[in-house]
Amino acid sequence: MTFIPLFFVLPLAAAFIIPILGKIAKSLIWIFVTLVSFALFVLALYGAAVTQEVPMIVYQMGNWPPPLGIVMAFDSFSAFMTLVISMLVFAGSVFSLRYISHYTGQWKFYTLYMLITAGMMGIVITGDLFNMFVFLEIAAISSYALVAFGVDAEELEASFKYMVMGEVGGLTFLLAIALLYAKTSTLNLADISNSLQLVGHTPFFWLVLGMMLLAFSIKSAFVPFHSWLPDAHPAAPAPISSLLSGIFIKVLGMYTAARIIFNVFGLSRANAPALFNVLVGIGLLSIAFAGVTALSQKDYKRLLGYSSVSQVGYIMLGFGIGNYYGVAGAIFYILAHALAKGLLFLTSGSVVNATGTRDLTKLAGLGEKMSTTAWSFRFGSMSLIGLPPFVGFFAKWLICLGALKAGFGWLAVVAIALSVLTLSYLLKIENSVFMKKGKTQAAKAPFTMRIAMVFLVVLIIVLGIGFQSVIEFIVGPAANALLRGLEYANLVFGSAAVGF
Amino acid sequence: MIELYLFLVFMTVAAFIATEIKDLLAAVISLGAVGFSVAIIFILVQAPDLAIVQIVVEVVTIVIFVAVVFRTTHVDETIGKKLTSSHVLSIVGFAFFALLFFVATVRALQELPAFGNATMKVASEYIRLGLSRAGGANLVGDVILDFRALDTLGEATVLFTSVIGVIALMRSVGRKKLKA
Amino acid sequence: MSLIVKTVTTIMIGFIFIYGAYIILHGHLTPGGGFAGGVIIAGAFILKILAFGSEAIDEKKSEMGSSIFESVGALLFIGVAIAGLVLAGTFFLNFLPKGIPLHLWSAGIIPFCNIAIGIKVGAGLFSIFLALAAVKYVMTD
Amino acid sequence: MSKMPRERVYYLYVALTLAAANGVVLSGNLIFLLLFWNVLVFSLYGILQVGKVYSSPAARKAITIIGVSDYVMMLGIVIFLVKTGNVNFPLETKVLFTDTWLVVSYIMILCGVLAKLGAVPLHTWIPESAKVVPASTLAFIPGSLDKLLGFYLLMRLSYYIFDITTYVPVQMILMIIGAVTIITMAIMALLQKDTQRLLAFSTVSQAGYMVLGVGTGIPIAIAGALFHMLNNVIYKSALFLSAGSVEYRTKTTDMDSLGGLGVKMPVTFFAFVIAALAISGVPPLNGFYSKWMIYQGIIETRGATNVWFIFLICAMFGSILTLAYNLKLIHSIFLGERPKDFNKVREARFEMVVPVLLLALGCIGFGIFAQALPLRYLILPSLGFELGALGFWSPTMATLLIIVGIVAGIIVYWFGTAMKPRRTSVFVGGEVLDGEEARITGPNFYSSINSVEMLRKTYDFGEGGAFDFYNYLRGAASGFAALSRDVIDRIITELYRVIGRIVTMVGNLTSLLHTGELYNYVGWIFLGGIIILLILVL
Amino acid sequence: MIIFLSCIILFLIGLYAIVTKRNLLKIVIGFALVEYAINLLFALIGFRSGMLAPIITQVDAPHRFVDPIPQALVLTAIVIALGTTALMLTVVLRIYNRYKTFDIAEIRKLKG
Repeated sequence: MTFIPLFFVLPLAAAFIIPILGKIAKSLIWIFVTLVSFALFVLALYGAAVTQEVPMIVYQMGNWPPPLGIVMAFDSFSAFMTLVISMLVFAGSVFSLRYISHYTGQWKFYTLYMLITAGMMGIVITGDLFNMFVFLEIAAISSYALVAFGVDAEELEASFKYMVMGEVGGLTFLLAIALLYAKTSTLNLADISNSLQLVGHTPFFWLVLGMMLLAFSIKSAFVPFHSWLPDAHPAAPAPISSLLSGIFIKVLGMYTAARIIFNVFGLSRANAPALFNVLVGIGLLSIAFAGVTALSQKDYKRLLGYSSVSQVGYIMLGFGIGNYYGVAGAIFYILAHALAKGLLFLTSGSVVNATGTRDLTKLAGLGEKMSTTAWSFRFGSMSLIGLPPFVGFFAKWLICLGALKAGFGWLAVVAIALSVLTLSYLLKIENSVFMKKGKTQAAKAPFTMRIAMVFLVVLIIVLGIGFQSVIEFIVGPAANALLRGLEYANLVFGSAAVGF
Repeated sequence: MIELYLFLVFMTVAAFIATEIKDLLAAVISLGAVGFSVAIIFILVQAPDLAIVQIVVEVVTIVIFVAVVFRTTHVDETIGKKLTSSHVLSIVGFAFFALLFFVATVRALQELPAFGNATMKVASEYIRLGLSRAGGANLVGDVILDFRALDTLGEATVLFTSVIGVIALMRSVGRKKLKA
Repeated sequence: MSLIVKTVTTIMIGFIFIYGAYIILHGHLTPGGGFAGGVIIAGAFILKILAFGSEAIDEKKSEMGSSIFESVGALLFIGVAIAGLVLAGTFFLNFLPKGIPLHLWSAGIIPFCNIAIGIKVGAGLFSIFLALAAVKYVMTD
Repeated sequence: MSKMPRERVYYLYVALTLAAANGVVLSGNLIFLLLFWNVLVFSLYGILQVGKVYSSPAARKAITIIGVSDYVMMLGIVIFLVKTGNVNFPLETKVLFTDTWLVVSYIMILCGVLAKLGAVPLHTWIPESAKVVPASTLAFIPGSLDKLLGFYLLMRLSYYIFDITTYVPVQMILMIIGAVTIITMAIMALLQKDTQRLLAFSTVSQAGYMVLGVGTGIPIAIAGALFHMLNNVIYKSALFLSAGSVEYRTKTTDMDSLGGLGVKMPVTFFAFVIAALAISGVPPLNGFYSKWMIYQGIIETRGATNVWFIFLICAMFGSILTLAYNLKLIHSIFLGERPKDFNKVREARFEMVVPVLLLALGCIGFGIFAQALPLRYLILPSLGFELGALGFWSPTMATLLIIVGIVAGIIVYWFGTAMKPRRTSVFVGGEVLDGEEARITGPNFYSSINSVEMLRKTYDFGEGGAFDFYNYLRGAASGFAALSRDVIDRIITELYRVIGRIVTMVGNLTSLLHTGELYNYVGWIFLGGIIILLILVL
Repeated sequence: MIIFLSCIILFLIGLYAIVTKRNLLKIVIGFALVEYAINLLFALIGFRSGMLAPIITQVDAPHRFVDPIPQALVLTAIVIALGTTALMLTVVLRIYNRYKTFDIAEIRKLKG
């Protein structure tokens, strides 16, 4: 199974090559990056296919067996995440050709782009706690730099605030790792999981979990940890906003939190109801608070940023419900929101590229002039709101189903009622940018941008129509991988070569 | 281990000075003092590798800090300015958090093995296998470059990332002028 | 800076450089390693800039050189890892013969990794410093 | 079609309709069926919107009638679900009418079916839309597709889910509806002055045969009804399309102004005549055969009911009326004096003629080889039961005889002067009148019916909308609307406005919380940290 | 345990600087303190009384070493801290360049 390390080796090697390439042949960089992203996409598809047959692939770095060396534990959940990451990375890299040509220092952009990709890929496939931290920092540091890539005052400010809060999160995570190491004397996730079973639910256990939860909540921007996101995501160049909102916060916050809560700490609604109620509470608070705040925004991208905060609430809600449908719904929602929000940020990039502004009060009447962008926006927002044939609907539907099965009928009702907020703030953009009559000067979006947007639109529609296969082959196994709980450790040790 | 306590106290005091002093250069030097005392503590707890790295990194960090201070301002003008009510509120919130966190840690730390009694579950394997299987006499080197080499790749990448980031952010102009 | 500083720096740079190289090469035997050595080597360059001012070096060329060196160092490191994959089947496999314990020629790939990291870190830190030293251009816009 | 506005949207809706229709037929469960059924409502609405003239009111009428009956149907399905706990189609045992609620649920579901089929009293949307939409739309939706779907569900409902043969009152309801539909709609058709509208009423009238046939509960009649539906699709399409061809060339559907086109458009004429004869049930065409089967079925019900002969008379009389209005159509469009404007009319375009001709040939083929082809390969296999006897009719034999008769007739005709309208000068008061003015147009054929007092009143009522439940419904609805507009609506509007304002206000407030001050943001983080620590650790 | 707690105290001092200080440079210093605290905690965790630094000098001697893993981790953590600090200082420098102040209360173009 030698393809596993390729997930981060490919983008890393690309990142190391680009600075050299940037001095030799600048025009090749984009093609190179796009090829690498596409290769990642193919690789992720292959990985998803492989995990249909094997529940877990363990790759031992340097041939050291699990507790000794760093292992890559690639299960269905990892496969799912790599798939979503590579989709957005590919779309973003295609999109960026014409968008980033307005910036100076393009090779730096692409280097950082590959580094952030490598970091995210590393997080989702690693089976080692400290290694997870290292990859998390790679992704985080490149995102700090990318947010400030335009080096304007606002961008630097956003980047600094983001950096402060992100690092508070990262360092809290590191402290938690230190404490955990002191107790268990191992760093392998599976081994930690085994050791923690002997510890039991003591104050130490809860402190470490609480610190990790704090860290991941900051990374995934739940209310009240969200305040950096509406600054940082709009400040970044559009392909990066798309990547950050689409998948970055979920990889750094959601994936890690879910993995650690379910598989390492072995918690479920049955044995830790308080924790899961906290997750549900955080989810609801995020949905309502950020959704309401988004209504009063006047900036295209900032509104979308608040919308992201609101939408991740649904994901947390799904995890907090904690039964199969809830978790599967949350995972499906990761996919749905990644595609929809990625697409919406790309449309914002297209609009900014054409008009030079993202102030909703200044934009008008672009629906006719930029029809691809407008329709992409419409499809993306329909999916985000949760209209039937698109992915978003099925994700919300699964979450509501989970809530009903878990006996929280009111939760399902509230979750659906709160999508009214989504509808209203997205209509605000639709009305002011695309529907309203106006004379904003704009040209059609360039070809590569349209390709990227159409790619995501097609995914939204196709995956929505084929939702049954998506649930059966991708989302369902991923949910099962999480709900497997402590079986994770046995699988890791079982799949690894014993002895050396 | 009286010297350990001594340096811990010294470090804490230096840290407090670094946060409170008005002269930024002095604050940076106090930070250096913390860093060097950390390096000395590393030596005391039998970690010479760390001490070396800590010292050289400390030097570079301080140089960078000083470079920034020289290019901007020496004085922390914000000290003594009146705090806004929201700032006071967040400080109170932090104080409450710190108290809670401290209490929680005190309770949690009691479950850890006491100082000087590390469990060494995986580490004993490393010590047993280090020389024969990895080959390096410096076990820390074995760990970072053989057993956990991926971490080192990641660490090198982090540095690479921040170098690219620094270069990217030091561009004087971010955007090209739009063609009218 | 005064003449004394300049003279001492000129003499010291070579020693610092050699010391860094020593730390890198003996990383698997004694404390230190690629990282510490790399920082020391970068320190040699930084010292030169500090003593002579940033006019003493050709900034454009140094920046280009250091960033290429950094990439090359990183690629070397990842190359060692990939060599393990290609030659022996596992990423980061310590595939070289281990040699005689406690001698310079031992520990398989570890010295090579150290060298790669040393190049990378030295060049990287130097480029950070260069970028920060170039701040005077930035500040005047 | 190409001149129609919003042509692209039209095809979108057509595709959607087809998809949903397939969904209806393929779903194995009442709930899914209902889902697709409702999609059809919307696609129908969309299609009717794309009209010749301003067609929104007609579309609105259609969606109201069908929509309301769909809700009734939905309620019926819910009752069915509650009572039986099962909504899947191939029920192991058929549901018997053991419970009043089951009868209610059957009738409620029937409402939806009848609205689709266009049976009295839920038919009014069809003639209404006939005024405004193109002929091809009419041929496609109310003419064939809706018949098909309605009949499909009627069959499913009556013989696969329920078994109406076990409960005579339901059978009677169906048969009465069928008979009434046949007669009343045929009379209405008789009095129309517009080809499309006439054909639309005719469509509704034909639906009556199907309902009647299904209602008998006799296998041969059911097979006949199914066959009739198939035939109806063929000849009604032919009629609508040839009427459409005529309209394409003459730009009018008013029978008063048409006439004498038989010479100019011979192929269309031929096809139209064949289809018209088929629909009137003239042997040996297909319409005859299916009606014949239905008659036989009605006769066989004599054991069960005492009034079977009434239905038989209705059916036969309906057949006669059909012939009558078709003669009127043929005369007014293709025979008689040709208005001068139409002297330059040519045969319709090739691609319009071919399908019509094919459909006409289908009428003949399905008629002559009724037993050999459609019954054997289409109807009986799909019903899945054996017919006892196929009646006393051998279509092939009859055809031969009729052909002999026709040949004889043609020979007679050939020597006569029937080919051209006889022209004689018309003298009124000594002046020669222009032929144009003295022309006898088709619509006046049956105007004598109008002079029968009772019938005329009925007709007037009918034209005035007295049978149109939609009007009553709309009256009630508008009364309720007035009430709700003044009271309920205002309350809701105010509520909506207040809630909207509150949400916006809260949004502005929360937005103000984001002051841009870093220490506040970090403070929030620690606030969250406090909550987490409090809940988890302590 | 008191030794471990001293690290926690240093950690909290760092956080205190991040929350209460309005000067950007002080915030960065706060981060540096937090990083020191964690590195120190790691190193202290791995200590075993009376044992030696994990460097083998004789092949056959009994191996009585302190835990090498935390040291390896701290090496990585130090470098990561260096990277973050360098980037953060760059941003601070550029912010000073744009806003001409270090006061975080005045750096608030983004709000709402």
